[in-house]
Amino acid sequence: MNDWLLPLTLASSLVAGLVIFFLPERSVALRSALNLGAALLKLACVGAMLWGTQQGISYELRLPFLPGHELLLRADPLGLLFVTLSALLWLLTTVYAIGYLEGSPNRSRFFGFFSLCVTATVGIALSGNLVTFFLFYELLTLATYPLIVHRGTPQVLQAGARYLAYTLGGGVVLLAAIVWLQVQVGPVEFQAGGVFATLDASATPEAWMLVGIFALFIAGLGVKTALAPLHGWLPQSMVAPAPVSALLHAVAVVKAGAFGIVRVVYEVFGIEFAHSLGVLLPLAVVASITIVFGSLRALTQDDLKRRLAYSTVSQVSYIVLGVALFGPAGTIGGLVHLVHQGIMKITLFFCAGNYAETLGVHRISQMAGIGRRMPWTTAAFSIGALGMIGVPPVAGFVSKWYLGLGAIESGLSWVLAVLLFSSLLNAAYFLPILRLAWFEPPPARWPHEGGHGPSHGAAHDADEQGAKQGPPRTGDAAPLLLLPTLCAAALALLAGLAAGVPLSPLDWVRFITATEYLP
Amino acid sequence: MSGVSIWLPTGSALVLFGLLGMLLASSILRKLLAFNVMGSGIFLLLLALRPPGPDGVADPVAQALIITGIVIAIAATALGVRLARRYFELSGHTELPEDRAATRDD
Amino acid sequence: MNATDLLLALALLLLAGSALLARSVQIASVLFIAFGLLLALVWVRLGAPDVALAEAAIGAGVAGALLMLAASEFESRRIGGSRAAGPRLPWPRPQGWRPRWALVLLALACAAVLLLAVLAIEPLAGAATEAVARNLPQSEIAHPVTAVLLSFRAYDTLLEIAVLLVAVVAVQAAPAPPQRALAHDPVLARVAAITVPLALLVALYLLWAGSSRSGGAFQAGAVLAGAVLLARFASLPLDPQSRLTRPPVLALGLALFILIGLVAGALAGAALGYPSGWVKPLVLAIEAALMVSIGATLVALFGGSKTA
Amino acid sequence: MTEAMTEALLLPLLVLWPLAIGLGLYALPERASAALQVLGTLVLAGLIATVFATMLASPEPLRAALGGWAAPLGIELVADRLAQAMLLLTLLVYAAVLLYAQAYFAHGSEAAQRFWPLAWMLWAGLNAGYLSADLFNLYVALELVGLAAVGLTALTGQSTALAAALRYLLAALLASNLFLLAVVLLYAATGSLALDSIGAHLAAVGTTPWYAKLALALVLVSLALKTALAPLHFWLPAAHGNAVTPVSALLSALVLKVSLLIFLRLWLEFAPALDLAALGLLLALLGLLASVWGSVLALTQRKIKMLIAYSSVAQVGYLFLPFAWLLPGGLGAALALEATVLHLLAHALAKAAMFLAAGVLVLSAGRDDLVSLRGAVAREPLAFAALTLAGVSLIGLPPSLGFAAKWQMMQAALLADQWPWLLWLLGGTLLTAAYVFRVLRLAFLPTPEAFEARAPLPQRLSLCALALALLAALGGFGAAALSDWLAAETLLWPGSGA
Repeated sequence: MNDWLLPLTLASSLVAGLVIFFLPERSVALRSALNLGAALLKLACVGAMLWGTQQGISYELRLPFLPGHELLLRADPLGLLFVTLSALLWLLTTVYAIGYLEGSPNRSRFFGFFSLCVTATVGIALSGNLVTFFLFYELLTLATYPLIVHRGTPQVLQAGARYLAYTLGGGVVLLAAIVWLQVQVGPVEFQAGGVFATLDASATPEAWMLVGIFALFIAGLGVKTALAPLHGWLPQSMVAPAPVSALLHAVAVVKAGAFGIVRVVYEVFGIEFAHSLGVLLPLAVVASITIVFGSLRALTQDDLKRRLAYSTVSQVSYIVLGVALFGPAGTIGGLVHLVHQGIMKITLFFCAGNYAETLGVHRISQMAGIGRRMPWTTAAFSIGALGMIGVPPVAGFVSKWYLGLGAIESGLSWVLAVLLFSSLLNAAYFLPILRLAWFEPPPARWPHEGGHGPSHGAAHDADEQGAKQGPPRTGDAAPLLLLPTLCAAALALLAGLAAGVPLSPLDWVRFITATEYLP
Repeated sequence: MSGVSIWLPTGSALVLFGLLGMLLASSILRKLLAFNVMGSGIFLLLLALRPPGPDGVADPVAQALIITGIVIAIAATALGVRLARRYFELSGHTELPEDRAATRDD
Repeated sequence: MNATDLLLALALLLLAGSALLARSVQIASVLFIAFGLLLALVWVRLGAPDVALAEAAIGAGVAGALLMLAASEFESRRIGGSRAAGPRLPWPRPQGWRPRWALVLLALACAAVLLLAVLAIEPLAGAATEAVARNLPQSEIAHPVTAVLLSFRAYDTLLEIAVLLVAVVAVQAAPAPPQRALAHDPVLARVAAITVPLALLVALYLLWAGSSRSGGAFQAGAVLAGAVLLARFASLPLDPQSRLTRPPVLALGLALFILIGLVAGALAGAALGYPSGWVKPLVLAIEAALMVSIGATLVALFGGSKTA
Repeated sequence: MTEAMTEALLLPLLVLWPLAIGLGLYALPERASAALQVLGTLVLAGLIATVFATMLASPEPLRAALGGWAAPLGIELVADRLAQAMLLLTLLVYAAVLLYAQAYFAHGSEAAQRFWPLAWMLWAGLNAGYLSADLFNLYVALELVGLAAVGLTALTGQSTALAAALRYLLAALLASNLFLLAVVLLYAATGSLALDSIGAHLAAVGTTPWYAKLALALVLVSLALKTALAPLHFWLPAAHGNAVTPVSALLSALVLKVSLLIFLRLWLEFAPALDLAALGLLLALLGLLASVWGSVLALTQRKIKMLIAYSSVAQVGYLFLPFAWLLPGGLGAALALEATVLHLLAHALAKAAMFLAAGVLVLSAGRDDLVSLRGAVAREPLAFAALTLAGVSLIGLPPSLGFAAKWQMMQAALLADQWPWLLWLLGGTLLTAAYVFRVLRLAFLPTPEAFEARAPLPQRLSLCALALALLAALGGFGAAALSDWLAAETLLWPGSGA
């Protein structure tokens, strides 16, 4: 059984995806059952592995791949952290997507690629070496592209082309880094403390070379992480359907990049070695710039999804910042934000989707009084937004707290200023939305209810709506949309409230952190 | 030996002629003709480089190679001629498009 | 070096050059035929009568005739059709040449290097030549060239027949323009009536001679083809062309070659080998079948498609 | 038959059997065609399986002296692992293409009548080229391949195809004559036509005579012309782009490769005798030129098959890159050889799949420009999948064979301390991605209404393309096994491993 858990975790979504491709468009029930079944199965597998790891069982699978390089899947603590997040949020997103896409065309294709996308993410989480990581990293690029261009309009194709140009470019740089490193030190498997911890001093390449390789790694991974100035693709990709945006931002693409940076810093170079190379400080600077830049750009966006997108640019860099802070507290802050940001951001995107789907609201200026019409969704939105700002007891507070500690611990007091300034900016772009939503009077008619098409950029949403019976004239979003939204919001709260409980994200991250530093 | 060596420059010259013809002639048929001339030059070199034995008979292997080569050349020529005829019938041209363009520029 | 050789060489170059520069391709192909015949003489002087036969029959004869046929067809259509011929450039400036000096220089340089190379080569007596002489008795074929063609390097010959057949199949895929009806020419008919049976005899002789002297299937096949074509041009009542160029006839030679190569080869212990004592009849059978197929192939290369 | 006899007949049968089938297809009535081809393919598969089984234990090549006459008097066939890999590749591609062609050609069409015999004779020529160890025989085999390929190119009988075929023929004939010239020089200088004895002779002389280098140069130019290495690629795009689809697949997948394989063989044979470092660098630079130029031109094409054909020009460039490191004593020599073989296999499978898939889309849209791609995802999802997977391998994304090849090339470059090549390989990846996605993105647009009335095509067409594409796209998983099996060190010169 134990040997089967790893492949089963991957296969659950892969096989489901491949089968779904060939399902006729009509068989909604079968497709939904497959989707949900696969998501639950994957969650069960992950649960079993979590339990098994606690019992001291190690999960590892090696397959022959390139000459001298194996395909290595391994469930180590760091990977489990990410895979748990992915599996959980995939389940929520699947439910949400079933509701969101109800009645729209090409759903078999959509869910097929959707499943492939999750397979790739899980593969990234479970990769045990660089080659395997790269394999799934590129698969993710490919599987996401059809989701972004799903609507098939010229505007969408342009966004897709941009996405590809950025991510394939990043992939190429990453590949260069991987090959260069492995020609120097041989095949690299991820290991706590990094490869160089166990390597002979004589076998260690010269410092300039290592700095170059590190820079290539960060540049390559930075594209998906949307580190400024490599973030250009992200706001454009907002043309994708809402579940895709949720997936891109919370779990899959952006997170894959951030996770990759975590892997490279901690388990390839090793935090101690990276510190001695002196590459952490530049990384922290880049992350800080991105944090401030993203927040500033978010301030000026009126389109809700674009504001959220720039917020993502900013928030993901918290993870990178935490990674770049030398000291356990910074590490904890960065890693735990990997989870917390995912949960909070998916909540926000679900809400944005709910607004657009139910009322045709896309812009912040249209959101006046929306809290009265859609109280549950707006409540969830508020939780996510407050979490992002860092208000206790939502999960975001925990992250920021540890990041702050890390800044002090590593002696970079300017980082503290960056954190405070960024939180102020967070508040500046989220609080007005909350004020508008809760305290302003609602308009006489909502954009979509008036029978006119939505104001801009949502021709497809109009089609979707038209295909349906017509949206409910009163009340909140449809149950299939509301349920995952509320679950995600609850998770965001729970992760903050129960941070001290065993097996909470924070607890797990502490356990990981202990393995990364020299005793 | 002295009786043989005259064929070396002759063969080389034929190769040159053929090469020039294949590269420069614009008519397809003329290119095919040049191909045959070049082939003849090569065969001449082959036999000139294999001095006949004391009995005056040339190297049988070389002879066999040349006979094989001649047959292959005729196969290629026949195919080329047929394609050229068919092409002429369809398009009215005896030259390939890029050669036509080049001749017009002259 | 003697005067005859020198004269031959100069004439050869002259013919080749004027063929390439000739005003029309029709003239060029006539000059090319002359070139081929002269080359055959050279082969004789170089001690290669087998090559001379092949050159005269195939290299000069068939290739020249093919080119001439096509050239005259182009010419007649051009004059008869709506497309007028371009302005004729006077001799010696050739028509249809485009000078590209870089290419000319490149070719000149190549030829110069080639000449230096062939002059520098010190010909070796050669392991292969000696081996032929040594193994000739064992091959049970009297004529060394035939031994090379059908025993030592029979595989080359087999593939070469395949090349010929591929050309035929490809040629038949591009159907020929309809042949113009040929006017009945009483003189030609008279000549043909005598020549055709004679040519058939010559073909048979060449075939038979191949095992011990110069000659063989290729030359015989070429003569056969010539006879058939002559009969056709002369509109003799015995016009076997339509039957002769049917696929089974064309394929016969190669099929038999492969069959014998495998069956006899299995008995002899190596593909394309012959069991000892059986060499003569087997080689003769292969050659006979090849002659028929080669003759038919050459005819087919000239004209008719499969369903003609 | 005894075992010895089987061995004596095995290798020759690999050539003679497809030739006989081709003859049968030409001479026998058409109703026997399908049965003959199934029989032919199965027997050939059996023969190739036997070769693999015989050579499973050791990489020592199989040899067969034809007619029982050993080289240098006779001609020998040699099946080393390179040849085996090619035999298998050819079998796979042919199986897919023949099945595809059955459905592609309307029954009884004139083009189909000629396609079958020519395709089978081409197969014989390819196998002959892989196996032959005799210089002149290689020439004959190349002619067989070349003329069959020209005949196949001209099959549609349209004026553009005829012009393409003629250009192809003239280029091939020039190449053949250059090859023949080299044969003459080497035969005169060494008195032998067998590859290994020529190589041994040249190596034994000590200082290699310069005319041997000239001969090698002639051979290389000739084969580079046949392999369409830029700037000698001028004939390729029109020929591959205008032929009927099954032919395009055969030409790009196999016909280009046989000349490359012979090139590789001669290179390996002569490298110890001649100092080829500068030449290797030159080839790699030409490859660079080819890959950039081909990609740029692919980006500007309007017809889908022309785009794929120009992509071949670019991909051929990568095939020549590893020659920069394929030198005796070179650090990355074994890696370079593996890279060449992997890339060769990857390109063959992917390009055949691409052409077959593009053929489906062109048929279903009724036009051959890029517009035919519109709505392909919905119209022909399987063909689109094949196109995508083949594209993945062409770009060199994992886990494709193309990725494995690129990986080995990058390692070879870094081992030889020549990292600038890396920039090219990586930049080339992006260029390839640019033209591949130029095609793929259109597939997501809605189907134009004009296409929708057409009758659905048989699924078999797309499935054949998909099978090859899957092999290319997932082949990376077999790369380790493939490289173990290939045992590149044994193909190289003694004392020069990686």
